Amino acid sequence: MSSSGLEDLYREIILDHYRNPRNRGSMEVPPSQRVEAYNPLCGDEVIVYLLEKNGVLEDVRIEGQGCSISQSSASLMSAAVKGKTIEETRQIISDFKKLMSIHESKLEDGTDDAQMDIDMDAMGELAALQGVVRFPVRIKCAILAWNALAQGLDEISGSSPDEPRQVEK
Amino acid sequence: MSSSGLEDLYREIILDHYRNPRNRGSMEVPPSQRVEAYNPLCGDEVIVYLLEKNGVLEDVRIEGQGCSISQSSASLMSAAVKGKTIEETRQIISDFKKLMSIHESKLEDGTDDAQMDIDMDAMGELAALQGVVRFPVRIKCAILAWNALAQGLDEISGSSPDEPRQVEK
Amino acid sequence: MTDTDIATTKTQLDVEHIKQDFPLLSKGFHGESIAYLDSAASSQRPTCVIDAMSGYYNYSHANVHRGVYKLAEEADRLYENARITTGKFVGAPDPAREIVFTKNATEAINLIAYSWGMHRLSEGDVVVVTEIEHHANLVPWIMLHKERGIELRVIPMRDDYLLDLDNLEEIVDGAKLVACTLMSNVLGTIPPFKKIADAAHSAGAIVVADGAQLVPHAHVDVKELDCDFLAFSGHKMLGPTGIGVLWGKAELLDSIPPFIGGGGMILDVKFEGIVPAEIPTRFEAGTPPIAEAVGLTAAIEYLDNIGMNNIFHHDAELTAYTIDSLKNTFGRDITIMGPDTTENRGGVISLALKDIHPHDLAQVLDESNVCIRAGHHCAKPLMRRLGTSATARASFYLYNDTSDADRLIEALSKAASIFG
Amino acid sequence: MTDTDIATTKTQLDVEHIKQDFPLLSKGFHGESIAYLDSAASSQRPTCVIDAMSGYYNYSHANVHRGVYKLAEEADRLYENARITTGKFVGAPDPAREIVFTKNATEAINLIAYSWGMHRLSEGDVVVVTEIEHHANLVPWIMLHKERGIELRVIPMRDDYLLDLDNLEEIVDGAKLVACTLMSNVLGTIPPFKKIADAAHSAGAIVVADGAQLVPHAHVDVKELDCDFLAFSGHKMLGPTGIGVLWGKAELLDSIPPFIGGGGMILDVKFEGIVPAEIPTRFEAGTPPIAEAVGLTAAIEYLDNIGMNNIFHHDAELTAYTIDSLKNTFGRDITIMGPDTTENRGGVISLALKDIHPHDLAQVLDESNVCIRAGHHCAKPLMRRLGTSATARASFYLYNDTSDADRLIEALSKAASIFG
Ligand SMILES: Cc1ncc(COP(=O)(O)O)c(C=O)c1O
Ligand SMILES: Cc1ncc(COP(=O)(O)O)c(C=O)c1O
Ligand code: FES
Ligand code: FES
Repeated sequence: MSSSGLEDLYREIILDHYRNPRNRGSMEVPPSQRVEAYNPLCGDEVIVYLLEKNGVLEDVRIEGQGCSISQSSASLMSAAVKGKTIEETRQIISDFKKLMSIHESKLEDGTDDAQMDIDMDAMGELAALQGVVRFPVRIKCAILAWNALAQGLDEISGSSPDEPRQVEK
Repeated sequence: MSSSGLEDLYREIILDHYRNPRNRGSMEVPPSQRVEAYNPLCGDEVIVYLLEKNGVLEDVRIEGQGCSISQSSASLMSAAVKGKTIEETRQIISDFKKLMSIHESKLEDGTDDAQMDIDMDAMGELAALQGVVRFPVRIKCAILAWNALAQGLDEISGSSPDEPRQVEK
Repeated sequence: MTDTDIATTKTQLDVEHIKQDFPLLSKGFHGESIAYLDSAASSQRPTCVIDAMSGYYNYSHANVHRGVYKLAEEADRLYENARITTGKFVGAPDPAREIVFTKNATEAINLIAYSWGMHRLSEGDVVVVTEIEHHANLVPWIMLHKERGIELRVIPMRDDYLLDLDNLEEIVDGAKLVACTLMSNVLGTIPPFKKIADAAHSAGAIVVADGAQLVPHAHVDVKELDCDFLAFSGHKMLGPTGIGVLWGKAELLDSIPPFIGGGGMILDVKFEGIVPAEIPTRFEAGTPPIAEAVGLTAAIEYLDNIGMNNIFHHDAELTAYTIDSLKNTFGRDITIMGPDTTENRGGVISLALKDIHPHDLAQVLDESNVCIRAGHHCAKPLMRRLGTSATARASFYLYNDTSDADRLIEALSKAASIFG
Repeated sequence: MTDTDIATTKTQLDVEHIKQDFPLLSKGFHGESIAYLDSAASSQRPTCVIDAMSGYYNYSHANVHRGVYKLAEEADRLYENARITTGKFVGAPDPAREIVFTKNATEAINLIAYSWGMHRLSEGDVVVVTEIEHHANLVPWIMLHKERGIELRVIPMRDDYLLDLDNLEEIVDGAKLVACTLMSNVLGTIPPFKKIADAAHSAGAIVVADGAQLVPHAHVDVKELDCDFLAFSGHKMLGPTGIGVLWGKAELLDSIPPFIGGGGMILDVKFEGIVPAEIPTRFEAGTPPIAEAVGLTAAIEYLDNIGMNNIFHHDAELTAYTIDSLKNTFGRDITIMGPDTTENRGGVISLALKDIHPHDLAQVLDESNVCIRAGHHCAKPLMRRLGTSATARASFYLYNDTSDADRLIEALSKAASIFG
């Protein structure tokens, strides 16, 4: 990582997605799925719309407001999963959460068992969010939209949610 | 004062009054007055009986149990006020409380305005209790019986009490 | 504090010198000089406070309450002395009986809500708060609303960030209790407390002052304020964490039952019932914050030595300077959420720069080692009134000077360029 | 702790060496060497604990909860790390969620009584305590008796100072909550907690363990105890004043409403109502004891380093030695109020010498710089059972050795001669 944590956090890609969010807007419900994620710590909110057809996320839209990290993460997410299958999307969520948990796990155990096998190349632009882990309070920002996405997938699959709906402590 | 606070506290007179308490016992009520004083901090108790006739304390008796200081102070008190007029007794109470308050006043104000005019000679054996002021927690012990006495006088005079009935903090 | 007090003293603080007493400020955070602008959340503490506590722990510690041995007597004496010092600091008429040590200001206010409120208030009784309160002076009353069915009335805020007292008499009419902050931790607003207290008393209500913000920064006297209860915290006034203060009028304290039950607060315990102790012991169950009381004593002595009026004046000057610079530098890009004068406000500046999110602002400022707080500042209803979910807040204390303000502005410029 | 734990470890403490870590014990009180035998009231603390707090105050202090800047992150990290360390120390399955920091053990028990008791108990419901409890584990329940009309049942003490469990099942039958100390602060008695917990659980009650005395002196594991709540204090285990700990099972904590209301414990506040935060934050209103948590972490590390089983064994040996010496020296003149074995007891010795009043005893001992406590030890019902109003109590910790015990006996001899 570069010596300046700040430049690592506010990478050009992130600022770009913050200034020009992709897939901004809403969709009709139904056929689409609408899921909210609320960050109680700051009062910010992300709303995710998912349009699934034959196991594929045909369209994804984002509404809400918040800091540059939560908004750009939502935008990056929407770009990353649009057109992907449910299966693929779950994998991306899982990889992204792994990326974000590196620091948190260190925090709790003091151990550095964070040599997780994440294929950084496959993550594409999402990798730009890696710098967030150096700022523990902001991880919650980055994860916000992803919690909504995960919950939306569960609702689509009709399964009971296997992820907490709110930001983890 | 002597260098050993302890010898100052447990003077021979005090130990003598503790081992051989004067005026121990009870009296019929009425004609006598019965007053209890309870030290909530340790659970000890002194009971004072007063027999007044024509403004004179004709007899004084002490019951109860407690530490050497509270018991000897009660015994010394009974000897000091027996046969005295109500007026004289009030003066003795006042002088004794002054003696005991030297330390307390220092404690609260940090000032040494304790050059109080107490006629130590007139106090007789009571002066032996002077060493108690060096032991703040024990002042409450020494004062216990005196609070009962003061209350008893108030009741005899039929006046409303001008002293708190319990040990002051 | 009274206006005359402020007018009569204008001794400039020697901040250069003061900073030397605070290792973090003189030596830096991991060696890097920092501009600490978050004293409204918690202050730093001078070496003398830390030394007082270390000295206590090393050579004077024992549990208090009735220990017969000299060491315990010493601890007792230090603890009771802290009570006197603290009481005198806020002008308590009877410091030995009227000061209760709690864990923080929040517990102090909860003590009132539980001991007074739960026993004196019933369904439909009215409690008045203001729109600018900290959660500490809101949640306990809202919980009473739920538990006891009391009615909560609110003194609103005007658009100039001062309280709207036009309907004061109507609002407090029939109220049993009025709770008001002495200074907003978000806006810096200092309400005209005495006026509110007078109206409340006329209506037959008792008055609770939340002094968490003002007591550390100004001369506060409970007699001049004419409040019935006053709550504040050690950690915002150069003292340790883990200690708060409740001052209450002796008669009032004496008339209410205990809150927390345990050792030290009773005269007698039987399985059938307890006999509570006298005040203030009645409200101090368990081992109290002894070392913290010793630290608070040292903090108060340090503050007294510098002079509360000088501190208030210093904060005011620095605030005026900063607001001027902010406006000159950022013009219409900056919004300051707080009174425009320095008369009715303390050294707390909530701001918004363009539409940069407060958390992004604080993050960028931290890169320049400028420490400000971003968030709702535990004042959610006020945030709603302000139409936002968070503000960026800089706050000053006696160890800040114009160099800190300048660093704030420089770092804000950097943020403006990043998110420009 | 389990019996096997105790049996497997017998490393002798190097007390000579340990004393060096405690300035009061190595350098003396005003230069005079003291025998500190009052750790059951409050322990001394090693230099490393004091240094940890000073270091924190000097270079790492900011308020916790959501500060964005590095200093605040550091404070946050230290505070949450204290939670983990404390939780692991007592074997908490989910330390990050199950540890609540309070101001002392007393507040921890009150939290249960208010948050759980006030909402789960109604008239006629049964709470069980024991006859040997400290007021901290009595008064909160007696207050519920008054406020809610609950019925209080008492597990009695036998003449050998152990609990009488003959009618245990009858006593806990139908109970909602059973509260029991892990070790008596007067007698040293260590009740068979697991047995009581089993009976309580069978009866459908939850179980509260008062660990104030045992947690500092033995390996305590909430899973082995099978308790639902555990309370203890920092200041009795080499930690600072101003901090206590409540451990509670996550599901249980999660099912009860907040106790103290204010900042930090809510998700949202409207005048009409609040939305409480997740656990453990829900129970930590206001600025928490941050420096105290840092100090407690250092204390736990120090204790862990020495080994809790070694400490327990050390206390037991010293207690056996002292009781032997007392009996040899004073014969029938001495009465020891506590179990005769070392199996079911810790290092607390309540005694009576002839008919010398405990306060006189303590006073004379102080002259020889032997610090013991005299009084009811916040256990009035137990005093009644013992037929006295006070005892003289000596208590040991890892920094005491036979030289302290010898000084105790010598000073007692002096007292015997003065009052002989
Ligand atoms: C058995 C027991 N429980 C509870 C307490 C209360 O601890 P604290 O005063 O730290 O709240 C004590 C302390 O004396 C104790 O000995
Ligand atoms: C106005 C006000 N009241 C009360 C509090 C609560 O203080 P504490 O967290 O020390 O209990 C604060 C602290 O943020 C405050 O600013
Ligand atoms: S600060 Fe609210 S989501 Fe980032
Ligand atoms: S100790 Fe009870 S009266 Fe002296």
